[in-house]
Amino acid sequence: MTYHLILFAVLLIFIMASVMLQNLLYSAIMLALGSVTVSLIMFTFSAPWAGVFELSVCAALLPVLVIGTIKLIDAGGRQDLDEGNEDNCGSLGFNIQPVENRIKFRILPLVVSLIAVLGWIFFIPFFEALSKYPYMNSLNRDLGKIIWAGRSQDLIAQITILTAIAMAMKSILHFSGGKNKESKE
Amino acid sequence: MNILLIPIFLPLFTAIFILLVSEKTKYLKEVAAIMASFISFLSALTIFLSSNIIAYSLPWAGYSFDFTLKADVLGKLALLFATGVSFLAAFYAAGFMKKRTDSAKWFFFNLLFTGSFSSGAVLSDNLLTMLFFWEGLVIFLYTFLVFAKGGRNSGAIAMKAFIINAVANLCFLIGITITGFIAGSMNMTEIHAGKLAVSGWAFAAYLLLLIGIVSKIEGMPFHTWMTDAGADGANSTFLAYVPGALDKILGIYMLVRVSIYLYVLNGVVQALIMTLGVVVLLFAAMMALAQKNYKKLLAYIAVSQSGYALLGVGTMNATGIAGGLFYALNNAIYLFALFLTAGSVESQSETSNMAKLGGLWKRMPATTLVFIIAALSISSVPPFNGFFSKEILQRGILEAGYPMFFAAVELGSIITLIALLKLGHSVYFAKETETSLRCKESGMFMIIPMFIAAILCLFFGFGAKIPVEHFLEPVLRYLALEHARTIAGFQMGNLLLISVAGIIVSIISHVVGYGITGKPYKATDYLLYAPVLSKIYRMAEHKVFDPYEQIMKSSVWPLGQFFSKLDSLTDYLTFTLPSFVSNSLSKMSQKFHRGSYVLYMTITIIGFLVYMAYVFSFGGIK
Amino acid sequence: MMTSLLAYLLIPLSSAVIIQFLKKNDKLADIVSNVSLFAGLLNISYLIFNPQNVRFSFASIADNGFSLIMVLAIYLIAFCVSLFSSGFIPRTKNKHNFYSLLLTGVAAMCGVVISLDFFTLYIYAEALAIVSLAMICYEDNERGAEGAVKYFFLTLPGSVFILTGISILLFTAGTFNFLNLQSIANSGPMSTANMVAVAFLCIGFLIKAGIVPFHTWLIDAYQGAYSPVSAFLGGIATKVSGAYAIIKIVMIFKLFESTAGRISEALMLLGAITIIWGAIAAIRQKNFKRMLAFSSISQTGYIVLASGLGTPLAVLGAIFHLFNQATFKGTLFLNSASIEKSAGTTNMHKLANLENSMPWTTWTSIIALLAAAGLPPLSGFWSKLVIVLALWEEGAKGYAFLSLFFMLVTFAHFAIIQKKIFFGKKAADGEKSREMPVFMLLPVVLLSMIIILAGIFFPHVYSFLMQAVTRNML
Amino acid sequence: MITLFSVDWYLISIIFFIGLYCMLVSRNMFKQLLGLQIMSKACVLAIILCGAATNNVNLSQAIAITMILMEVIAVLAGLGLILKAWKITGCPDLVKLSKLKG
Repeated sequence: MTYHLILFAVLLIFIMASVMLQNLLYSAIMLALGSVTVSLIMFTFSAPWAGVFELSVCAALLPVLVIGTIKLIDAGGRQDLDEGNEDNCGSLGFNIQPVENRIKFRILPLVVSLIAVLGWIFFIPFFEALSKYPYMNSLNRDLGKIIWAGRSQDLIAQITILTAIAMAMKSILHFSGGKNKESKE
Repeated sequence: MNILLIPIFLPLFTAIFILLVSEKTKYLKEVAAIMASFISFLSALTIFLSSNIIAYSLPWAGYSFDFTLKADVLGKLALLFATGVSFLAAFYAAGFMKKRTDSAKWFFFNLLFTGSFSSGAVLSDNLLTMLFFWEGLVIFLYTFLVFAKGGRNSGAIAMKAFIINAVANLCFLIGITITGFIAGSMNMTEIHAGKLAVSGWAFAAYLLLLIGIVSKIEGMPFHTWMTDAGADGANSTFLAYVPGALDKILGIYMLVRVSIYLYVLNGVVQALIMTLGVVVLLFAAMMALAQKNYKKLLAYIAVSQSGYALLGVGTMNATGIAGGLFYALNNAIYLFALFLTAGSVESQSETSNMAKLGGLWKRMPATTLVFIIAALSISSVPPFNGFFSKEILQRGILEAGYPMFFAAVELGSIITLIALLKLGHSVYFAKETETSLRCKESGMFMIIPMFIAAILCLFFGFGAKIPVEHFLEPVLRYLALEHARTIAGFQMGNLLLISVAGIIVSIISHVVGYGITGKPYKATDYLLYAPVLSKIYRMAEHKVFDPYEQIMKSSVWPLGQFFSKLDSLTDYLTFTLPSFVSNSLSKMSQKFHRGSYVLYMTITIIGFLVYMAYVFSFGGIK
Repeated sequence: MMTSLLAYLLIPLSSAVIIQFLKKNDKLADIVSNVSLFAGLLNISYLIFNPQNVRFSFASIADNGFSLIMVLAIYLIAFCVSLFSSGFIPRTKNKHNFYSLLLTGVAAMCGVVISLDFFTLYIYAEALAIVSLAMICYEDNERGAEGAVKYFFLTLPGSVFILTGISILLFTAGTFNFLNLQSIANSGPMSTANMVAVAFLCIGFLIKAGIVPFHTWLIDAYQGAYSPVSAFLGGIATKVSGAYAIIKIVMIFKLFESTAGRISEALMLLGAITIIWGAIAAIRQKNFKRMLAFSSISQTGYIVLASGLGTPLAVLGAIFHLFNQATFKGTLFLNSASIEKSAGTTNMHKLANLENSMPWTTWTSIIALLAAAGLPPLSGFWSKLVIVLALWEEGAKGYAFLSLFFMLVTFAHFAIIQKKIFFGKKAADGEKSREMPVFMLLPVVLLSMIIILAGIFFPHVYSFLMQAVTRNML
Repeated sequence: MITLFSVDWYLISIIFFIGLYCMLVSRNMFKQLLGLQIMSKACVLAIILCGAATNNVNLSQAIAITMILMEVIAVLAGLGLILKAWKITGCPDLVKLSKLKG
């Protein structure tokens, strides 16, 4: 119970940090930590497979891709700076995001507390009603059977979407540096 | 393949074909149009000559919405004349459009479509099918006027014509709906089996139908767009074809169809129709006196001619209806001829202002000859066809027992003759002007249709044996209107003397007017300044075209004010306000879609929140 | 998932993968893509319109007709786009990528329309979104990139909302299967939690359908997209990922009858707002494609309005309007592409009098515009008539009058376009324009023929759709 | 007494709104992707929570795995798009992309 809530609190902190931080690199890392927390929460929900998947993909693969892109763009940013066609983009370090007023991010805790208060007023009754919902007890088969038998149509769908992303990447990035993205996929 | 489909679908497909041809092709469009209209004329002729009634039915979607065609005697007659006029118009246009700036392709497209739709309107036996063709004609009237780029403000006139006819056709539509509802069937033959008596709802329906028909024959007060077009210098072939000939045929056909085939009229309606006819006749003829423009004068005379036909059908006896129908047929011939002469004069001299023209008879003798024949017959001079139609009509009126209307008809023909004497004298016989020096005879394509029309004028005259016996008698027999004595041929009697007296009167008046002013195109001015008429003409000189509204203004001033206010209000509500509102709103939307991503995302998320609030706030979550 | 229709998904998918290996040979890529799509088109047309089906008024049709007619529309538009772009795309812009994207998109759309499960439907919709994203920025220029970025980021919240709805459905119903959900909805008045789930699903698919106020991505995406892609998107893609799902939701949950009346009211309100906004904003546009985009969201408003009403007749009208809109918007966008190619611009102030130089393009566009404006007896008239009748029957007279009135405003669009582009006095760019080669005219002529035929044979179409709707909603 | 279940739902909804807020205020494409990931994490958590609450956790795991896969794919597409936009405008700034208007 408490462990559970602590995990949620940590997750909230990580996510707020990742939104508030100005440096994209740090915010990506914060998000990775957040997804580690998510996977821990999944373990507490006794959903190990989803947790492992989350840990391996969202906490490992995505930050690598994001950081790789950031670095790529940052290098390109330098070149663009040398060519001199660059106005409101910062140029040095990992600080390539456009200048925008930081207030909107600094007031995030305020906004979150506001959402929290409003949510406590408006959502909690609904969630209470939901918790008393007479759900139908389903036979809880094991994961493999469900994936192969129950959700077999999703497998075709996943094949389709993987083909889609491959084609999309291939046609979006037909310039140098696109290839490694595709191989990662 | 039924022969009835040829006059409807052949011109239609030819028109679509012509659209796909480029504008630059030399003779392809002309040949295609002439061939299509000629073939449909031939098929109409065969339909006319075949003794039995041809019918064709295509059950389409049920709900009594069948595509039913039926060529009874009346329909055959109207179809024959409509297709014939289309053929002549196409033939004439082949020569006429060479000199025009506006697109010949579009002209032939509209001409063929109008031809096919009019054939459909006269052939269709189902009220809804007929309504479809009837409404379609308005669209092509509009496109005709829009694409005839002759006039300065052809667009405005086209919009005016479209609105006037659309309102009238709306009344027509409602009338047909009520008729079908009362009769419990949309099929005219079934309705004819049990004719409707004009009373209660049927009376309203009949009045609405009458409004539609009167607007179709450009009777008052729906004529203004036509006279505007005449003054504006619209395409003369169009004026000759649609308002001059075709609309008269269709309108009178529909008037007879409705008043005698579907309904049984009573005295009230009869008096109403005849009064309307007389008002149209006299007023338009008097307006024609004041005109100094060739085509506008002809336009007013065309309006006045439609009054005769109304009178004739209004008499409700065999002779009068024969006269009215005969008038309709003659209209189609001599108005057509007159407008064609106007066209050929205009195409030579690039003007239709009488003051600028003169002495054309030695430059263009053929046109002059055709004009003389047509003018004499339209102003009912024996022995041309107009005289016989007028005589038959007058006999019918006397049978019906309205001597006052008889006098009105006589007066109308006198005024018409005065106006045409002025026109012919000033254009063809006065001394030459520098404009007329550069004129020469028009080409074969334009001469031949004019001559055909003129020959028909003579052919229908001289006792009018052929047309009455072959065209009108069958119709009367079909409509079960028995008549005692023969109605064709010369009858030496008071009527002949009266009309001769009328002719003499009008010649005297012309000579007097010419003597007073010395200028032939001012020959009627002394009438315009006569104590009685001068008021009306002064009103007509004001810039507002609608004589109806003028009379309202001068006689009942506040009412006229109210009507003009109402007119401007409707103008504001129909044109100015919507365009203003839509423009301002779309300006606002342009300001909104300024491409800013942040704004878009904000709008999206706010929209999401509002949607959720809307769904769940009011009595959603308990 | 309807396994009987699975072939329509797998064949284009496999040919998309095959085409990737034909990058040396563009002609072969043309042939593979066109042939596979055309074969599918013939197949599905025979499946629907074979004689005894027509004779028995479609009572003996295979499985539910809604998916069949959607597959027909998908293959129709996709075949037209692919045939058009085989002549449109120059050899330099590696065509095989375009074809494989197109075929993958066809596969994803077929997945959307044949899936019997909300989660599967969502996955296919995501696949379709990614394919369309890649197709929008197929041309390497700024407007393409902008359109793609706006499309991607502005539709993302939609997919997240759909996920939320799905997760609530998992709780309340324990399943996403349409049949089970339908039985639950039939069993009694819908519980609040189900309503929340349905509301989330609806808002997600509304965002994907580009309904006001979520339409902002749609305009820029259509305008910025590579020209044949606009036809693909505007013709079928957004309809399938958005409007189709909304109609499906309405069919399953019977929003009009259940206690969730609020959602149907919200749908009708949004549909009406969309009709008004799109029709009015289209009036003053300078760019042909942008104007078409606005008028197409205004047409989608009719679909959403009718599906919000949710009676069988209204749903019938919505489905038929979906199909019609696929045909006439496909025609118009393809014609805008050919105008852009031949006249060099889609700015309406620079174009005039194209009907001399490109008559076929002009007349197909005129037919499509008249159908969009609802001129009898073209197909658009019937669908709008059915929608208006359904609204009138249910007593929503205000909405009915509004729909009728904005049909007139659509006529105003028609008047503006024909005056500024096809007729009117000659302009510089209209001069140098030439008619397209025949196999680029073939698709638009085919589509216009279908518009006319669907209008003339409306009774047959009506009986078919009636079968489909009754089979789906009972 | 408020159940743990509804508290979890409550926290998840707060996470969801944080992601929405991030997508709302930022004009940086990376931040947009960040918001997307946060929101989809909230959805994954909600799925798992529903599964756990309805004793149906394996189905919810199957769904969650697919959702994670699709999140990855969406992020990949977003990154490719960012690269494209950066190649054209030189900066992952959304405000720079406002040429289509009117």
